[in-house]
Amino acid sequence: KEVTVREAINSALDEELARDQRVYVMGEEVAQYNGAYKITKGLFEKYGADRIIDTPITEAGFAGIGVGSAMAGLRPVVEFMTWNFAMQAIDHIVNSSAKTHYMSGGKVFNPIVWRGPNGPPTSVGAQHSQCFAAWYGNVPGLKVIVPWSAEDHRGLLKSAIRDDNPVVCLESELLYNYKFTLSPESQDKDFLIPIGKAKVERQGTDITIVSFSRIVSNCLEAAEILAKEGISAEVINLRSIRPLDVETIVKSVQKTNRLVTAEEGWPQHGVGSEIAAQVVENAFDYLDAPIERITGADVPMPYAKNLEDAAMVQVQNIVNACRRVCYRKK
Amino acid sequence: KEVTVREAINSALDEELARDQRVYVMGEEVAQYNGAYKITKGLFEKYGADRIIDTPITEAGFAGIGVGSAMAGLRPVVEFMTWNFAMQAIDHIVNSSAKTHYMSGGKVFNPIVWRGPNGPPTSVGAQHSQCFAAWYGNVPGLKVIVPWSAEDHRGLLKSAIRDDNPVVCLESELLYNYKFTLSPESQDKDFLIPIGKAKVERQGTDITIVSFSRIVSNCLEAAEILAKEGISAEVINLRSIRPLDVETIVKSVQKTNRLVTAEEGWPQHGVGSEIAAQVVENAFDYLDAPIERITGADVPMPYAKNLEDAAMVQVQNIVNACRRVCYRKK
Amino acid sequence: VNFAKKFETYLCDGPENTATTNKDELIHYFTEMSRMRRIELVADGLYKKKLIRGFCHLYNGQEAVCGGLEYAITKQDHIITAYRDHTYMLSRGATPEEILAELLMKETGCSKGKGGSMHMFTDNFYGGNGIVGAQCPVGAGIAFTQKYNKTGNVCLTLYGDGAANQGQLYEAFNMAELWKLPVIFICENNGYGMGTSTKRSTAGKGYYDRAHYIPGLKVDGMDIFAVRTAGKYAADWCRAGKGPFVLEMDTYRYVGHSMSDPGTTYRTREEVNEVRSHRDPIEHVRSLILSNKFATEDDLTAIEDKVRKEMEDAAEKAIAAKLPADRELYTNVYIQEVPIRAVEASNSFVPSK
Amino acid sequence: VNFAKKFETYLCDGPENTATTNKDELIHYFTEMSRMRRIELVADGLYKKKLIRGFCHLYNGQEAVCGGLEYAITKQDHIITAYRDHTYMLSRGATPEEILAELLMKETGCSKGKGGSMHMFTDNFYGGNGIVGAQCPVGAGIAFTQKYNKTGNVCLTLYGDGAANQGQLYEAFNMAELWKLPVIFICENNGYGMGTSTKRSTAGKGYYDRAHYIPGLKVDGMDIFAVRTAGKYAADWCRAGKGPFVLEMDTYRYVGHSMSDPGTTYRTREEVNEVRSHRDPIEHVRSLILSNKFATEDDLTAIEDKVRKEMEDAAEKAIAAKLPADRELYTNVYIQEVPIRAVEASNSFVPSK
Ligand SMILES: Cc1ncc(C[n+]2csc(CCOP(=O)(O)OP(=O)(O)O)c2C)c(N)n1
Ligand SMILES: Cc1ncc(C[n+]2csc(CCOP(=O)(O)OP(=O)(O)O)c2C)c(N)n1
Ligand SMILES: [Mg+2]
Ligand SMILES: [Mg+2]
Repeated sequence: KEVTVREAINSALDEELARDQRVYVMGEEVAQYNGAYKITKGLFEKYGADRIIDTPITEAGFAGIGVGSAMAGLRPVVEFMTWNFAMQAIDHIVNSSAKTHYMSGGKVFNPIVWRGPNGPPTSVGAQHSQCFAAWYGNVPGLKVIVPWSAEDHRGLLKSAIRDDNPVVCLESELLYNYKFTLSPESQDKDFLIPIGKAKVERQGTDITIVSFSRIVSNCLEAAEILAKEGISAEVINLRSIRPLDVETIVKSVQKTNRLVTAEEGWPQHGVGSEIAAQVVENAFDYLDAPIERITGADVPMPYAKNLEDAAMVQVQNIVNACRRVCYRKK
Repeated sequence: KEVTVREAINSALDEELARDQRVYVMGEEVAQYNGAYKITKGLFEKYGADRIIDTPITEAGFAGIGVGSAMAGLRPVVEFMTWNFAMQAIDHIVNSSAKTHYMSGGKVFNPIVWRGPNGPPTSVGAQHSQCFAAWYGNVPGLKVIVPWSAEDHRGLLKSAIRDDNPVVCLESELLYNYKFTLSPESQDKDFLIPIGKAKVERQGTDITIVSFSRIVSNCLEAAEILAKEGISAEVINLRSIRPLDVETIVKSVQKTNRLVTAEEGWPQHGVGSEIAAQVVENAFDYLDAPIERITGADVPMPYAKNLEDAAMVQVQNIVNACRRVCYRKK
Repeated sequence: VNFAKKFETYLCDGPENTATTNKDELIHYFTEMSRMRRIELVADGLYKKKLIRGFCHLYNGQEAVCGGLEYAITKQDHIITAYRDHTYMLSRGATPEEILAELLMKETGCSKGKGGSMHMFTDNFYGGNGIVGAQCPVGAGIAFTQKYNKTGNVCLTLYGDGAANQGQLYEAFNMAELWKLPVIFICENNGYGMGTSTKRSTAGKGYYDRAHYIPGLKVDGMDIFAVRTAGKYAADWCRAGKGPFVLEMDTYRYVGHSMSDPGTTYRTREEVNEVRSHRDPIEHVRSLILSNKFATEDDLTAIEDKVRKEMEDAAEKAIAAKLPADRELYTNVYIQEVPIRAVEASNSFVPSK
Repeated sequence: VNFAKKFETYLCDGPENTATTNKDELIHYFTEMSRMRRIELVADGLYKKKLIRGFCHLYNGQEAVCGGLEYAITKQDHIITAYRDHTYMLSRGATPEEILAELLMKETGCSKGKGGSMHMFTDNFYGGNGIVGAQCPVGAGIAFTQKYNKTGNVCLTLYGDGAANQGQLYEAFNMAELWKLPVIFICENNGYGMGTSTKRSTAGKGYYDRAHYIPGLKVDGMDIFAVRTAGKYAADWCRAGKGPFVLEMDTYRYVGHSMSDPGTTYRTREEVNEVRSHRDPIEHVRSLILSNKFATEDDLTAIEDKVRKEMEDAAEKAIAAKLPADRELYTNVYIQEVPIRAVEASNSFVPSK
């Protein structure tokens, strides 16, 4: 079955709402407007105003309400229209939701899912294009999922909703229209993907490319181009940033001896930095070349198309990096 | 002259207030109470209520006011009682202050300094102990300084106040009482340290230890211990996280061929990760051993002393890491 | 002119419900509001041709607010608003060409093509802010500088009915009142925040009395004279050192929230047409001109033609302009030009010294 | 009992300015408030012995608020507050031992020694929150669950006069009213937020009328009966489905903000002594008991002695308890026990399976 990522998220929400009365959806325009990006289409009609809730534009407020409702027994799925706006609520995500289970010595739970589009769409400028994977991935107490395929979106989001910890779900607006084939098992209403395991999307022997979210597509394209040049690339889809599945990466690098990472976020203290550091810690002796990191350019996102293209990760950038890492044999 | 870090900051503020009428200080309890940590002692008395301004406990609001006042021509120094509370204002620091110069094609300036204590003090629990170096260091448009010594605090803060970009200044409450000797030139009222240059605090030949803020002290102590064991450690004080002075680090690693990083923050996507990644990019062939990162434990900060000690970076941890990195010769 | 809708007042007496004007002023206002309407129509057309991309929030219907406020203050006063900012650029004195060039991503744009629709800036105009509500304390900060420097100028801080619920607005209210900042908080109540009506977004009934301890006026935001009168009253209040003031502008947006919103799922076409035909701010001025025989229908059509031509010429020039040079990706990150990492580290920008 | 200070009402009629009580109740209230006062004195002593560290915010003087509210609701109702939380733990039913053990960093503490003074939790009590104002929407969220699950219970959400300026409180007001959440917003106005008096922190005069569209009462927070009466009135309001309610408790903190604040630089000793000698909440109940001859001075001293002994015994046990086991550093980060990186990666925690 072919579905868009949008449909995959929608069906995951629908199934979890049907399964557990405690699950509810809250956010700006999620109900009557069917979602700013139509992710929640039809849910308001089906589940009504008590469970699909339009909020005022008050991120700090409704994030706090989400946390409180979870502490008192519900399982909210809180949508941020985009993650950029969640900066107004980040104190609740970190201080109220991530830390409280620990601070209470395990007494207080807050099973809550924070979701919405993350990273750059196109042509919306600096304030609407930030990637937050590295920030949230920095915080103990949070789990952070970064689905790519339709299967990922279904399986990870459903796991997140059933998880007793707060989970941050970073989606990509540009992925919403992408189509993927769903296997029969991934259509099951109890299809779950464990949070914390990466997936090898493509097997290869010469170089490992690690990525997450939308950029996995670019990596797969790059791998095709590289294949024509005789370079066999293994592509790993992280699926979650926290826990980070270092084991899968290290295993791959032990085989390929070469590593390139690719992400939409800014370079400094990015996901690629962490992967590089961990691979050096755990597989230093296997590395035959320096690790290259492909990242968003280290600038606020510009509006003009030509500049924006140059600021964002393109397939060609990944190809170039892989070539460099492969040719630079010692 | 011996001064505490507290006195160093105070004198830097005092001199810059005296030098430039546009400079003002704003924050909670900075005026009549002389600062929650007495950093601004005496300034209210000297400069009055128009320039030393007590705010209500409304971080988002006064951060926004700070940005606006800077755009319109002033040079605010905004104190957060601690950086933990700045999470409520982080949208203004990132979206309003860091990005606007770029978004406006260079038209709008906001010369503003955001300062306050960062990272864990002792025994104040999870919500009051977070280190934000990695987050702010991630953001283009911001400069991020992390002073250690009294000289650093004077020279970097004064440079920050005179800088036309927004600057984040991450201090350490535990450092405030530390005493340092000020050289005659660093007592000068025009003493400036360029933002973006690291300082080699101790020369060494066998291993490079990179750190910033309070942990530099631990590294120097560790270096003393290592010296007794015949390991000569070079200790680099970053002074700023953004720009990050990779050149100085690489130069040192080219000499020592070994690297340990140490920081108070959480490990994932931390400053150490970035340094490791960059050293691998730029000095891969010089590395004789894996890089070790010493960081705060990957947990929300616990209250109990024994747990807290185990969660925080101790001198011994750095010594252990250096030993491992040095003995593991290939 | 007598105002059709009277001011509602809060903690103040409020101004007279009438204003005087003259032929020149009326013609001028007609022209300026027509320019605002027209530049948005041109933007709309360019968007549909896919020459403009991303978010693009048009102002159609709300012109009397932007216009009336400009005539209530001086060019030395300050304005800040949200992302619906094209017309404020015009009223503050920017050229149509630099506005359209910005939308068209050109180096001649007011933000060199780096900002886009939501991020435009010009003299004493601070944008152009994309985060709902964030401009409110920033506006108070601009006013802070006025007080600090004793300039006697005020800052108009605009926000929507949706933004009016943002907590930071209340934080700004509080400090503005405590510190007596010369800031006028102006809620452009156009009935909706995206697809959410005020009734669903906002408890309580008014926006002009929301600061509780700050005086306010509810103003017919479709009447440029009412807006101007209220703006002057508030500015006088601020200039007298009495602290902040709140204005609620009762207005309406004809178009969807942004280009992707048809604007018809959460309200009826009748509702839109009703406002268009009975409360249009430009038609109001037109009818004043005509009823007073200050000009003929033909005269006004001639003005509209001139405005259309102005905007079309501007669009043409903007279309012909160049995209920003590649190196612009790396400039203006910092005041200084510094080395900056590219997507591929090996391509990183090193400024030529 | 007639209340010395009458309620000030906002958008509601308010309750009678009188309450009835009886001997047992009075003795009970006296005992409970004495326990609150005493546990803080014990904490103070332990702090000075350096057995307690970090921030430690004491409640001395405000006992009538905590006490009165507990008697206005049932144990099935919910409470959330800021960091000044020791006495709320007591009134919600936690033992002195688990409170003091938490302060003393022991594994027997209510948060296993991981939370500390600011982060205590027990049944239907959600802490213990260190970020000023953050508990306000969280409290609204707890009330959200009550409405969602139709429990008929309410959530008391406490915050200080300093916190009352936080924007997120206004965001919570708005949603609570829109959605008719059964939440009572309670401002414990003790005159100061750290060293800043209400006059310097807050524009406008009251805290009970701050939501503008939500009814409120200003209450003598030094009179446990006034507090109880107001709390019941507000809870009834919420339970009737009429939505949120705001209470302002006029109270006073005798001690410094936290242990490092002498509490005497921003106010005079006379001011503190004045309140202590004329408005003390425990003395008020004591005098009611004595004047009604429900007990003798000696009886009350006996109670106080018992309370002192209770707290001293609890402290002794808590002191004797163990620090948390080392592995506790790594538990409760997630519900599941997972591997977690230590300061030295090589020492990382791997849970035994
Ligand atoms: C903090 C934040 N949340 C959400 C958004 C998305 N958003 C952009 S405009 C808008 C509606 C704002 O409505 P209103 O304030 O009434 O202004 P109007 O568009 O009517 O002029 C929303 C929800 C945003 N930009 N920022
Ligand atoms: C967001 C935030 N800003 C600042 C602080 C530091 N701080 C802790 S308590 C406090 C004063 C709060 O005063 P109030 O709300 O009146 O409560 P009270 O202490 O009087 O009970 C401040 C400024 C904080 N914890 N959180
Ligand atoms: Mg609106
Ligand atoms: Mg207080």
